[in-house]
Amino acid sequence: MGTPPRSLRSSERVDPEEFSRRVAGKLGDAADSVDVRNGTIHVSVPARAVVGAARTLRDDPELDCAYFTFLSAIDWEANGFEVLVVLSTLTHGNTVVIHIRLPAESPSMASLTAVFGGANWHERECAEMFGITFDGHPNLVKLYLPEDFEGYPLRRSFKLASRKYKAWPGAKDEEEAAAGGPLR
Amino acid sequence: MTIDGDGRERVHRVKLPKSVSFLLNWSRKYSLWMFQFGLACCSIEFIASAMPKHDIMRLGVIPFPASPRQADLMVVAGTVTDKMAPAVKRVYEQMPEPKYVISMGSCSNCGGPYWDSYCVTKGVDQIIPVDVYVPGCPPRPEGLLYGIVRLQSKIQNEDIPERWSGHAAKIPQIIGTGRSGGI
Amino acid sequence: MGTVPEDLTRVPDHSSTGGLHTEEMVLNVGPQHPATHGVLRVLVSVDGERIVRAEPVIGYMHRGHEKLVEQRDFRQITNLLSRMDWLSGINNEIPASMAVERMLELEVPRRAQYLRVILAELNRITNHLMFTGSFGLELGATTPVMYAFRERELIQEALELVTGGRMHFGFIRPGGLKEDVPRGFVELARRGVRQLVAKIPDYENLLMGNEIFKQRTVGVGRLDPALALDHGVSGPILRACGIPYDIRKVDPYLVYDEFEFDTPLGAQGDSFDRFWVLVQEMKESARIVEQALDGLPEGSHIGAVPKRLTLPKGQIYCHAENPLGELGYYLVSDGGNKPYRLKIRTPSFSNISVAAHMLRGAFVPDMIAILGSMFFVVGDIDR
Amino acid sequence: MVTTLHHILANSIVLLALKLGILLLLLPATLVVGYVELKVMAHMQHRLGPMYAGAYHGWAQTLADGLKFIQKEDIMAAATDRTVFSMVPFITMLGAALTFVVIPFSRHGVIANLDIGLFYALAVSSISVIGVLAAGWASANKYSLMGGLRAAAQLIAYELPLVLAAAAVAMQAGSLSLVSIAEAQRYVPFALWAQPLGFLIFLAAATAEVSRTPFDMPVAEAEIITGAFTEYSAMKFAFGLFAAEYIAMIGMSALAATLFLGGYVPLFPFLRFVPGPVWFIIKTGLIVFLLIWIRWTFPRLREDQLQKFAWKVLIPLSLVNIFVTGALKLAHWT
Repeated sequence: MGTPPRSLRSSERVDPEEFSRRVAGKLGDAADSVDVRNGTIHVSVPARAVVGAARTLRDDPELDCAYFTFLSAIDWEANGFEVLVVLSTLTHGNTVVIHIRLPAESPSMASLTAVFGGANWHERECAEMFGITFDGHPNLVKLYLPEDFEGYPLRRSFKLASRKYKAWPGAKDEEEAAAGGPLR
Repeated sequence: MTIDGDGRERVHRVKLPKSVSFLLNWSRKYSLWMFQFGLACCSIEFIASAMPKHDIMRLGVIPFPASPRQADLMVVAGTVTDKMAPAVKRVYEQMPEPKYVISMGSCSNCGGPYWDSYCVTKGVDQIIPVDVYVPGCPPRPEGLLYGIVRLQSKIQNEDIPERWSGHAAKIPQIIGTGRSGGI
Repeated sequence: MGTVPEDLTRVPDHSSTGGLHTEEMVLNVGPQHPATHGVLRVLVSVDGERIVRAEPVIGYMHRGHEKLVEQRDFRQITNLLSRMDWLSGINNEIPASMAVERMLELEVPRRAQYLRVILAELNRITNHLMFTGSFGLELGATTPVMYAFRERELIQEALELVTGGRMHFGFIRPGGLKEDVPRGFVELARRGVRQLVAKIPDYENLLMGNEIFKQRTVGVGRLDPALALDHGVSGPILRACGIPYDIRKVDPYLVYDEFEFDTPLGAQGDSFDRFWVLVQEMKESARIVEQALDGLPEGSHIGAVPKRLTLPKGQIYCHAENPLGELGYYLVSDGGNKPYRLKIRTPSFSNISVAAHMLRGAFVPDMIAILGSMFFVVGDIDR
Repeated sequence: MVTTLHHILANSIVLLALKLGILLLLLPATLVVGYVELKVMAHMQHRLGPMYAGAYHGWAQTLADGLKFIQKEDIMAAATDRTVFSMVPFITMLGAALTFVVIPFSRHGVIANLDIGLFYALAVSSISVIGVLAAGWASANKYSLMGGLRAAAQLIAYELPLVLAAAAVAMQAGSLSLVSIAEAQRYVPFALWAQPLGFLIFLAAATAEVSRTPFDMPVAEAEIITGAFTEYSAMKFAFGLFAAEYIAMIGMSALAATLFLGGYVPLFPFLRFVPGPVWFIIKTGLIVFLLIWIRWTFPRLREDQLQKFAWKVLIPLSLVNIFVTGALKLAHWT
């Protein structure tokens, strides 16, 4: 489960630009693109190289991304799913977001529970909400939803039943309001 | 005792003398053992109502019992999700008969801000009969106290044989505004 | 209602009981149980009074915030989000508005930032007071919760004067606040905070000085720092293990870098340390509120915000120090006025995922002390 | 022939009826103590407590509780062992009420002045252990089983220090009869000069016998939901746990008052004119208030710490207490 944390809090943060160069250097070919937006380092990694990238990010003393922040996904409908694995390093004060693109039908990915024990629940939630299977996960059963719940709620294709019968009463927008409709 | 259609013994409709029914109603009114059924945010206001500033115990509502067997008032405080609904129903059935339910907060009244959620039961009265609804999200502790006072005035005017002849009987309307204390 | 996972009923080896055939009893704690705050269910496999395996089962309060948020525009989502961790309404709303402001590069006036810090810290104090009281209640002492709520009501009065609500405020808007602070607020907040600081020694010797309380909590539920980091534990629980990770210091947002306050750190990371860190943090928050009230600048309460709030296409991760830990919003926008996707990273979800490891081998009454000292809110776990 | 009051009293039937009347006095006593507990707890917690039941400061709150419990439906789960389940309330009530047979309210106001009164009282008070264990077993519920086992372990562990502390008092007074123990404390109660340590041990053990905080593991709401009595409802619960607990509490306080504070014996010579029963009620009330006070301030002990406290601290201390009493007695100092 990783060695106990070393000197964890450096008084000044490593500048994100410099840290992203360090990440690009360490990951080498595994990372397709590394860039910095709003102070967080975004790394896009192909599905096959995720476990390796996560392990180097965590074990390498220069990077030391030992803090598993969260794992989730975005449903881009036609062009597939994008899984996000966000790790942050307390000693260098930076956050790294790993993006993984998966195909739209039967998306599947290697599970990170071998590297981060904390990924267990996050992957179970991602699986039941998006239908992404994580192979190698010890106990991939539903986390939140009751057993008899069918469908993947967070997919864009899943429509909310109540909305079918009654649109959101607050649907009034500024334009309709500007066009003379009553302000809600 | 007459056995009615669905095999349940029904108390024969006998006219209880006014003073006896008054005394029994009075005792049920002032000894509401409240079962802590806090689900969501309303449970914090529910605890706040038992605290020094609002002190629900003044009205005779004792928050002691931890098991449904000894409680007779169940306050459903918070969002009832579909996964939690069977648990709510089972706990309601564990409670001995003269039992009352207060639905606290708009989540348990009708689904509230989660009216369009895919996994929230829209209103706890779909699974258990509710006596008093307390609106608000969350209702202020004074709102819950007022709900309890209205329930007490309902209990005071209850007709016991009517009640014991099966819960499906018409639940009497609250007569008059809540009057607390005095008797 | 959920089958029992098969590994829970495995019969243990009999070395400890000298060949006597003993069966584990699977105990179902929750989903409705006085000790679990709200509807957390723990499947506990018990050998006598000692817990062999414990598996928290969550989802009884799952209301699907992430899906509902996709149907509401950026001003309406804060109303829903403040109902997730229902003990810290303001702290839930701040990162959501900050994410929108950072994406649009909106300039928030200094007075609004100061007021946001004051309201956030007051809300942190009410959150911590709730847990101070309920931790004592679970260990059997029913009086501390009454005193904790006496202070809590006073501070809630100050919040109510400003926002009109006691728990869910809906007061933070992208670009600043809903409206300015009424006149009496500064004195009321100062009085509430002063009374709190005066009364904290009461809790310290009523609970922490109490010999029985120490026996029940010292050395119980010790959390190993590496395991905590691995699961993403944050907040007072992580600081109780000695790791100084406080987002107000590590990645200062709003105007936190203008106040000096320190982060209390625990030593062993057991229940007693978690409770100690919680109580010390209330003092720190009180210090921040005092400094912020002194230096409150003049100015407008909201910046220039376009009437129709549409965000440019893009993704942003914005996190803040919630009373229970690191609350992060990963906002993905496709150019419309509704978030395309909003991932909500809540502290209690990661904090409770460690519970299974900590409960193994403890006694049943210890489970109450451990869960009580894990400071979680079920709405925060289940979103 | 003038039938003086003395004659009437000498008639055994009337005397017996009068004495049984004392036992019946216990039920209203539980209502009073229940009300006092609610009020003292509330005022200690900065609250008002029951106010509206019975209009003036909620005096009828526990009366309303009692009346309400009569109307409740009595649920027995299918798997419960019916006969044992229904028998339990009587056992616990029996165990609690019988201690009052030997407790003297005044010089002659004792139901049966047995010369082995103290021995009888301690023996009887341990009957309720069987009741709680039976409740745990009969209600076919995991939590009650755990509650029952915990109660049995705790009550047995605390029986010993109770008996040893009482033995020291018997040595001190030279007799087992409670009346002579009380008489031996004419004007100076044992607690003050001979048995201070014994008094503290007795109080701790008595709190554990009655399973009140900080020893209320068997009835710990937070963990195992009213312990062995989870499945009980209506009159069984009110009679078996609620009333029995209060009667046991009053019984133990009365015993402690008689053994260590001198029961009906006036504390100061110049207050001799105050009748015995008044003194008795004052002293028992004092100890009951102390038990209530302790209950609402302390958290509860985990039961292995509880057992350690009994075996490693209370029992050795009570043995030391006996040794010291014996030594002082030999040296004719006391």
